[in-house]
Amino acid sequence: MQRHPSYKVLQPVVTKYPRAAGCLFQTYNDIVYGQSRFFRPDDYETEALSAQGWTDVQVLELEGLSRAAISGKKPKMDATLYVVPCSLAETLSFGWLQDAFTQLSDPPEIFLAITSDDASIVYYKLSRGIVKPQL
Amino acid sequence: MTSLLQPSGRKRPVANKAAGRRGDNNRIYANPLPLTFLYPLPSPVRSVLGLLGLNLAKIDTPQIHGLFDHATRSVWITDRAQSLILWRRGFFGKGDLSRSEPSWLNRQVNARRAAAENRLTAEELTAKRRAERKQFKLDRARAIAQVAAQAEALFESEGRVVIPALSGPNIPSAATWKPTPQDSSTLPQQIPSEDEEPFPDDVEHLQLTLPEAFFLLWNLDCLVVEDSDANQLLSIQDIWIAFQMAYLSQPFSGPLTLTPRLELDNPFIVNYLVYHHYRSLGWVVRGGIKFCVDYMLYKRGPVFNHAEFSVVVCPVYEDPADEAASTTNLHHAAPFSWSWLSTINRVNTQVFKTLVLAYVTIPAHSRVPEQVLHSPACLQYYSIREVTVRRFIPARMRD
Amino acid sequence: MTSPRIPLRIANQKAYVWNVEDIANLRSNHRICGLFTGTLPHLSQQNVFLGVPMVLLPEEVVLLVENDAVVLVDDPKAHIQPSLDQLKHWASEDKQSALLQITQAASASKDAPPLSEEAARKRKEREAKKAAKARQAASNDIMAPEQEEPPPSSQLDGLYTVLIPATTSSHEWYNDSACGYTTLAEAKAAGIWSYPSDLHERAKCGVFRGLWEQGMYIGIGIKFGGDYLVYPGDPLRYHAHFSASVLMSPTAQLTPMEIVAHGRLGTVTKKAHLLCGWDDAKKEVSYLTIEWAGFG
Amino acid sequence: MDDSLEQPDAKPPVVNVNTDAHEEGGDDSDDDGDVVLDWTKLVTARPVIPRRGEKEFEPQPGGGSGLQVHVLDRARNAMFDAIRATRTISSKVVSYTMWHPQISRAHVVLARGTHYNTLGHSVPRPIQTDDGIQKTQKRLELLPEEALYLIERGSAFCWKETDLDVTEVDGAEPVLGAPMSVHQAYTEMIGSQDLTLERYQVYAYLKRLGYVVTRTTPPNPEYPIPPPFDLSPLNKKIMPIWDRIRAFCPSWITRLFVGQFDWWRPLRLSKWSFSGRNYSTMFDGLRFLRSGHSIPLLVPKTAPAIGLPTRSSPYHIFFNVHKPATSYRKTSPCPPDYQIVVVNARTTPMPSLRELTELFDVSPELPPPLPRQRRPGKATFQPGPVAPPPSWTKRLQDWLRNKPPKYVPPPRKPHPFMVMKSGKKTVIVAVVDAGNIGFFRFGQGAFEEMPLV
Repeated sequence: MQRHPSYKVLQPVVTKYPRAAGCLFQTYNDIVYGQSRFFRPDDYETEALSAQGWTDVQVLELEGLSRAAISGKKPKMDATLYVVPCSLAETLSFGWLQDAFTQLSDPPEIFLAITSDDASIVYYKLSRGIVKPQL
Repeated sequence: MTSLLQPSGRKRPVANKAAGRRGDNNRIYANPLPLTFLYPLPSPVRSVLGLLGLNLAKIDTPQIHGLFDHATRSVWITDRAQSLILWRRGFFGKGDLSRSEPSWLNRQVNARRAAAENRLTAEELTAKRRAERKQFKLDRARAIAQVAAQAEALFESEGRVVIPALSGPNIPSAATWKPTPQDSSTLPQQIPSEDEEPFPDDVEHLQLTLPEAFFLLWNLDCLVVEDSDANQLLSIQDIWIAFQMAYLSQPFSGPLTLTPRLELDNPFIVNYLVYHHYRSLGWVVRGGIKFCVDYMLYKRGPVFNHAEFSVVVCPVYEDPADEAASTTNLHHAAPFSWSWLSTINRVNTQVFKTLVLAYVTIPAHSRVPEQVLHSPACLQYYSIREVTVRRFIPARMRD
Repeated sequence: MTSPRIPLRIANQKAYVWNVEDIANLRSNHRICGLFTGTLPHLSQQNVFLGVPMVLLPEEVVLLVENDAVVLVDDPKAHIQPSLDQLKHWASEDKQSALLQITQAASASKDAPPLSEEAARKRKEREAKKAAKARQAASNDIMAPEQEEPPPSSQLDGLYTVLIPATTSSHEWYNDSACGYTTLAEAKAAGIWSYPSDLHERAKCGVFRGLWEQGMYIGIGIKFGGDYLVYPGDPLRYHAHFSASVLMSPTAQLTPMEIVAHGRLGTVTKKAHLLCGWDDAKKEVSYLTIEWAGFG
Repeated sequence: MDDSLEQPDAKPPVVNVNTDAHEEGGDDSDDDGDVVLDWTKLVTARPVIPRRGEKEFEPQPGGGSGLQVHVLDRARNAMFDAIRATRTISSKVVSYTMWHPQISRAHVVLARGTHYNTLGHSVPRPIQTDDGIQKTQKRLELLPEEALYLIERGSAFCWKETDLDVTEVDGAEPVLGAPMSVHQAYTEMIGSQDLTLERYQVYAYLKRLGYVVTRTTPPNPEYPIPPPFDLSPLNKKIMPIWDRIRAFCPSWITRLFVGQFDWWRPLRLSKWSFSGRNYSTMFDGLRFLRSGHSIPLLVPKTAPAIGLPTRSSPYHIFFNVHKPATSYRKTSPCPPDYQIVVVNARTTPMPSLRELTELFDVSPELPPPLPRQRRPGKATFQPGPVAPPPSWTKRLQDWLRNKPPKYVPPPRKPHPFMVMKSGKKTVIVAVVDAGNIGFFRFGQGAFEEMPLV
């Protein structure tokens, strides 16, 4: 991990929260390299050039959850998305999820990135309150 | 439904083309394990020797170099050729930026070429299809609302009761809906040509889970592992301990010489037993997070068939007192609620997979001391058995 | 205006409703659907449509009691033995009704065109065969055939309809005036109703109420990966929008795999999943809606 | 390339019905609670059960538009009308039973109809004849679930035993006690003789489908039960000669030849071994972990620690179930087609491994499932008139004309995946959540007996 280009960006939080290092690293790479192409973390002014590129990617510390979240924007969308990484092996709680909202100053929704040791990652959207599905 | 929303220009592969691909796959993925056999003698001599019960094949063992990454609890293969060996011979590992085989770099190259030619890449096609699907849903919702409003008006004016349906001739279905012609703005923007943008380095690696890595290095001896912190190769004894330590409930951050207390219910051991069990029976075993289970079992591998079984690892403590005293974070140790069993069973039957509960017994502490954990010989105290789960539908079982 | 309380018949810690008007009242005025569990008498070969009794979920009972909408009746106690006079009264009414049916049928058949000889013979044969078959069936495999006991032959000659009453509340010998309870504490003290008895059950009641107060209809969700199915209107006309699961406290464990499973099943069944977190100290529910992100 | 079904919005392919592999995939539509129940279709004598897809998404704000409210009222009224239907039965076919609460049995006073082919059993009971002499007489008695089921479906009228002198009461039929309503039968019969509401709900569910349902454990000595299962393994494998020799030799001798198992190098790929140079033997060499249900589940030697609850398991087989078509003989029943455990989903989690093992231990091993019947049009067997065997001369003629003998297809073997899915033994659990019934079957897996390589 230390030899990976993302390490430079993540080092402060990864060393502060070693237990969450794996899921954060995996999620960050997925957003920066997997979800978008031609986009390098050290090159923020480069606009997203493809259909899925995220812009304004930032790492936000969530002290209460002993980890960091990642925020960014999907192309052609003004809303900032918040991604909270966790590992499949962890055990969470309802309060934990609510804390994630609180610590991110209550966005209407957050995306929980769940990582597994085989480098798989899935994203589920959590919204506060009762939000009915679309027809 | 998705296939109907595909752009019409993209035709489904012709049958013999598919057969050709199968043939290629049979060749590319011919070996179920990274080891191969070299036959020094011509085949007629071999068959004569074979009759005598002799087989002089030489085993060719690849030497693959892996890096143990503590944070992600995995072993990374960064060399492309070595990654390919592991992927093609038994489907070991996964590209960390890909859905299966490491293909990130290829996708980058394709994307550029596509951009230069103003074509869409596979990912962009997916994105486009998703966007179309969204549009379809909006159109359908609008049509349903319209039909409902008409029915409402009829009821108010004439007292006629027409139940507005969620489908019908006036409501687009996946089969009838057509996307409106795309304007160019939704196409990807022009991408700078290659000389403006430096060609990306390959940042992807093949990631092996610790059970996968241990299976390869312990049984097949085809993998050496370097510790990414210490920058040195690990002995198999060190690896056995280090892989357990990666899952200890209390993180241990001392030097390897100070071995911490090991635990009989270590998740690495429990998962390894299940992984090894199904691998030894010839199944290709891969992670199952997308199907909310621990493992998927493929008959030959993901390029050949869909997975047949979904496996949930269920640890069982021989002694309930050990379970009560345990600090290990093992999921699924207690019997599930019916609602949970029903959920995962339903998710899996929906995609035609049969749910398997793989029970791993954890030896009682009173019977087996922790010292045995210092060698894989401890595995003989554990056992594995499976229980299959299916719904029973009495209305269909009458005759 | 307070409407009269609907009686819920409690037996073996389960709440039943037998009266169709009560069922209609609960559904239309209280958004309580219960679950039909009885065999429909003339459609007794299928499980899709069922009828009375309606069994209520314990959460529904608790909500209704707390809303002062129902009274919990100790049903075994309310069933008392009839007096001889009551029995005689009932029997004579029963007999009158049978006699009336027979005379009506007789006059009707007089008006009807007489059966041809052939048809009458065939009918007789058919009936004889049927009777023989039934006799055989009844005595089949029984060492001592029932015939040895003098069969209580019908005192009335002729065909009439026997009514098997659905509910007892119309009988004179049903008296629930002294065994009805209007609070959970009273019912618990009487030993007929103990739900909710622990934190988990309290959480379920709290969440049920929370969802109900949002104007929803609530059904059982075990087959959709949760505790409840949550409907925006009467389930007769509307699909459920959510499956919902109850977390009994803010610290109750929740594995990431559960979020994957709920999210995935929701996508497949076109519902969102609601995580309903109960805070027993504050007696409050909070909700989180899970859906697949659409990427990844 | 990967499993294309892994995205949550993936649409599973249309299943080819001819494959053996998928027998229940996806289709849960029959009883899942969110299906449309259109009671308005019930008014006809033969109701058409409508399929899903006729509901609306949501009501308009304020509880629904005029049309929505109208349609809802119509649907509700149809439902209320349907459940208002009374239980009436002709005096010529009604049965009469008498409920004796002290013994939790209903005595069949007058049996009519074919129900008693499969319901009730004969018990000797003391009776007092008119001359005041005590003697025993056999009579037909029903268990609470049987009695309740007959009352509920409108086939039997039930009296409740009373201490009143009812001989003088004059009714349409001889009055034997207090008349019971369905309501009273639910209240009194459930809770007696181990009958819970959940068990009754499962009983009635299966009965409505035509199954014969009896108790597994006889509630009284006269209750007829099927002969015990043969619990021996089905195919005792003939051990290969090598294994027999090995089994005969003490382990130290084999070790001398085969060598001690080296746990640091489990797969011995040494230069000098002459056999084992192919994948098949290599995989074989990897199968050294202990697996399968034949390995005993160890119980800790020490007593369970204080404070740990020792709960008695709710997992006991309760019902024996025979398929409707079985020629069932009540006095000497044949072994059941299925055995069912009934649990309350709200209070009981799924069975633990120990509970499953105990259930498997009392269940018979099942033969591998039959291969699926091919769809009509391909190989349907027509039970038409059977041709007489060809005559000797005919056969000679055929031979002279060089006709090939008639091709007899080999019996179809079940797909190995089918065998793995069903397992060797099966336990069926009916799970009841407040009346919502789901059935799960747990198969005793034996993957270790069917390696792919």
